[in-house]
Amino acid sequence: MARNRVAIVGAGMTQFVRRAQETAKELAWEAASKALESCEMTLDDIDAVVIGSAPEAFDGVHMKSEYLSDGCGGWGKPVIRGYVGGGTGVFAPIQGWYHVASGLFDTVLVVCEEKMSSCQPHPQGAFLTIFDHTTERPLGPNLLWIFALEMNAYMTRYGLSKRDIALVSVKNRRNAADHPAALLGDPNITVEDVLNSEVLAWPVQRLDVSPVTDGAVAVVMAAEHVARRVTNKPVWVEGVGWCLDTAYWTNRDLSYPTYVEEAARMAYKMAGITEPRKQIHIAEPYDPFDYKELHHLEGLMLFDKGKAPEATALGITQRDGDLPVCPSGGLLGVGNPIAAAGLMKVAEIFWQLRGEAGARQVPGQPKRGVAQAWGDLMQVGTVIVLGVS
Amino acid sequence: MKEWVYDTVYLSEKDFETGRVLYETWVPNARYAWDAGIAIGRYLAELKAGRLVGVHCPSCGRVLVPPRMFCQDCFVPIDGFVPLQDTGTVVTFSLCSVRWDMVRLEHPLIPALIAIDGASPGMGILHLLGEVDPQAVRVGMRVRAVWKPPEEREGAITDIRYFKPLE
Amino acid sequence: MSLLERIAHPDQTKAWFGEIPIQNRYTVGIAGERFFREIKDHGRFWGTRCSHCDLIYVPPRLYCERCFAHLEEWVEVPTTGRVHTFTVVPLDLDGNPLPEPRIVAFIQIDGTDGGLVHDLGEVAPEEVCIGMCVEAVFKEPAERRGSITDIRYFRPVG
Amino acid sequence: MPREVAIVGAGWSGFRSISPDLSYKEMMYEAAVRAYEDAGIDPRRDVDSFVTVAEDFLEGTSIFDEYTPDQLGGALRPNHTITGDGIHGLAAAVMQILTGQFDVVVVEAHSKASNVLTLPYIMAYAMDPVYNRPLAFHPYAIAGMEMRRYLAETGTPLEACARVVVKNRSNALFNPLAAYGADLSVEAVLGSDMVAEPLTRLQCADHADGAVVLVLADGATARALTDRPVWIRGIGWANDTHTLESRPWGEASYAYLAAQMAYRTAGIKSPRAEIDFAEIDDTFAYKELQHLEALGFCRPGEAGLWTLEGGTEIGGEFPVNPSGGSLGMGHLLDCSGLARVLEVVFQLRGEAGRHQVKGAETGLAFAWRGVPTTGGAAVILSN
Repeated sequence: MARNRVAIVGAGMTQFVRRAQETAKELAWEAASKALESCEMTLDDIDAVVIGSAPEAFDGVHMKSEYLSDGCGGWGKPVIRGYVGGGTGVFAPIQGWYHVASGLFDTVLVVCEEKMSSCQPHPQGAFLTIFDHTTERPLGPNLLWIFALEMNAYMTRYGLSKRDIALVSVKNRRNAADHPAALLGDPNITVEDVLNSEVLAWPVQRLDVSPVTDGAVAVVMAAEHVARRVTNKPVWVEGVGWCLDTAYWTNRDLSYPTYVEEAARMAYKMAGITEPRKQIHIAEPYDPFDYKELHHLEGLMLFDKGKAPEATALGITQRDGDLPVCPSGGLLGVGNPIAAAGLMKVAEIFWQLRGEAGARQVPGQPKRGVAQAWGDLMQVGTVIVLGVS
Repeated sequence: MKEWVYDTVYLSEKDFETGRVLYETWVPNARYAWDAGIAIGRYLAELKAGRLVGVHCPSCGRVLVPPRMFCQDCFVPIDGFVPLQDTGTVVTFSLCSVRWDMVRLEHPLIPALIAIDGASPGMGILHLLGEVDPQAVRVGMRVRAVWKPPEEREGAITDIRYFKPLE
Repeated sequence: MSLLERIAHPDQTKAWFGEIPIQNRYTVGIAGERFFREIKDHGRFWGTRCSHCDLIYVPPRLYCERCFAHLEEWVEVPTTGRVHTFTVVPLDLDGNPLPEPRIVAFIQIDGTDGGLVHDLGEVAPEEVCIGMCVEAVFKEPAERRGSITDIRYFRPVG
Repeated sequence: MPREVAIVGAGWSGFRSISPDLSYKEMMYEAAVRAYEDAGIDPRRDVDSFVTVAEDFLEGTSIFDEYTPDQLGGALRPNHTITGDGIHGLAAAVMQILTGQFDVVVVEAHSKASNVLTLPYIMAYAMDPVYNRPLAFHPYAIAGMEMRRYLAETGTPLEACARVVVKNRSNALFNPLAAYGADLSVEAVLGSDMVAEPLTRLQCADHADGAVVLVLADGATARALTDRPVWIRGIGWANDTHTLESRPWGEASYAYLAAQMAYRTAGIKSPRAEIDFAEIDDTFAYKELQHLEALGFCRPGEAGLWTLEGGTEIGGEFPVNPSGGSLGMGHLLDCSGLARVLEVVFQLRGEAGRHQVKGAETGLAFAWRGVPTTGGAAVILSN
């Protein structure tokens, strides 16, 4: 174990919307101020700031962390922004963890912001330049390609149908109907709706995909002595893990996220988890596309390879199932402002473990949960294990 | 937790069109000349000559493509370039019906991951498939590069127009 | 062991050309919307006040960056100020000479803790000094679109 | 510092105004191989975590962190990218080691500035898109305004800024890694083309390509690996506001705050007495002076006179930028801070050759994020 125990003591967020009027800084402030308010702290109580945000091209500002810093509470404070692509939202609280666990800081404000609507004519434009500039970009690839290629590889390996996978989209969008910040909650969506939605890049259809979103999320992290003072319900960081696989994604087996497994092993080891299926009560794996939730559940070793779809069909991953998965509604339902979406998952585990998730509260008083994000060229896994025991 | 959600102001596209909301626009003018360097420089030169080339790792013995000057698994420098075939096997593919900005395409593009013959198993590159009925594309399909004529090649991955079925 | 093979002649080097082909559209924000509307419609400046820190922000802010308070107290401020610092820039972003050098200044708005970065006009570079009193010159109302460029420049007072 | 941390290996590639013979990956690989050789480690076996430093718009690639692991030996391992200066990356590595969960962490930063064809436009893209950018002035105007205010507030003469350039480019003549060594005069510096009055062209650092890789280890591991560890005594970083309209124009408050944190973590009370030399940001000549004062090595207004008296030359009382700094070595974008740290490591090991500072035991490196930011980071190292 690390020398210093670290807890999350507060969380706040903006509504997730398609186009926000707020500037990126204002969005960051809205989430950050809510997070501080939630634990009755002020900016004076904060020692350092961690910013999470994915590509610069969304917000359309070079050196985005410098730009965002005053909206994130960074005036006169140590500020650092880290990124691991789409994995950033779960990585930011991992950075918050190492800030506090290092002993250098007692309190850290972690803010993730993404304003995708600033990128025109379509935010996907920001993703055109994630590919190798010389060997891939001239082919005109877009983000849907890599998801489609990976989804097809996964389906082919395990003989899965689109229907098996569409269940995830249905579950998460229904769950999101209970989330007060959600962009796309829909209590009545059906598998047929997903299967009949527009084909974008087969096998990917429109309702397999999470929406373009603006939003921000913030959490307050604190060392044990501070955490116990500010709340009687600290949620402890029990384990963290992250892993980045080779950039040569065309040289990898795309049907299984080995990097997520490696990240999970690192986090579980730190958390002392030997039997994740028994010791983890709730999961928020990254679900920008519906198949990704399944992929990641397997990478997190919560189900055998190729078996997550079956578990989904059996209802195990429903909010009242044996292992509630994405009770928040996930990226598919709440929305996907990249880095903020990952931190939303961490905030969801925080609220669930404190019993504060309202209509989304899973039964049985969960004691431990895992949030995970993923990103880059199908390459990075970031994992955080939180617990209240 | 509802009280910890900020009531953000959301807009519609119409708010911009009708001037209900003020905004600024900007094009960044971000232009680059990336140095191809040793490995990719050679890759591009070979493409211009109508050939695919990989590299050999002296430690694990694998042949890697696209070329790089090191093996990322062994962390040793590669010890030479290896000519590859311009044939391969479809590892996975998609039928893409939309452009990046979600405008529908008249003819779907077929991006595919193609494992190149002569490289080690699983060593693929990203490219497009052509001269094929989209519905007939299968994982495992054998394909061959269709090259641009020599005078049109410029030392680019697009010197291969696409890959088409071998049969 | 480092690289075993290197480029030996200049004709073997190659650069691949490309760009980040995006465009951006930025809302002016919650505080900015009111600030720029006032400029567009009335040729006036407004700021927001943080009573906790005793600061008046110009441009107005939705929040105080020092204490993070939500700023809801709007105050009208003058369109005059003093040159806090300035520079004379002879080049454009491509490094080409401008037809006329620009005088760019930070103008501290009177009675506030903020100000605006903008051009100075109707003055020769050698006449500008720190502390000089200046006033905003707005574009004609019909030309304004709710932007910082609705201010043509600041010019010396009197 | 709550746990001992040392630099046990340093490697570099560069530094030149262009580098067409190497891709960025090959440049990083070259630097990494040197660093691992220096530390005597195998990255595939011995490194617990990798930290890189990059900004998308300087690379021409969105979420550039994708392309970092392979050439560092970090594939399928913990890697993350910091969008900051190299010293911010160093801070991320130090914190990881301080947690007790990591023993060896690698930090990398690089510059392919020559590959960015439209650098002023990229800098302009860092300005506020609503309040500043529509005016479309050259971002160096911000430096010109800062410089004028700094000179006015402190009474620093223009000649002092020029002397910084003369000193640093002359120091660079003794540094085989430096791209911009030159024998200049104060008159030549002040007489060069005006960029943003009072800033002239020769007072702005030109850019260079290169990469730096450092290997960090906890105390026990460091002692096992090397008999000449360079200890990280303290580290600090800070931002003022990004907003041009609410920042101080004449002083480098971020440098003051970053230094205060570094001194606090290092237990340093009197920086001038306890530190022997410094490698500090000199992206623009006036910045070296402004930073010297903010870092507490002298009082506001004294840095210029000190420089004119020769106090900051290699043989002076307190050598500043013996490497040549960014003015002499070339500005390395996000790698600038690690280039400063690299020089401190060489100095503390006694390996700096003709620009060696005699008796150097403790040095400070400081980086600034450049216009239009107010972000900076400082680190204090001892042998």
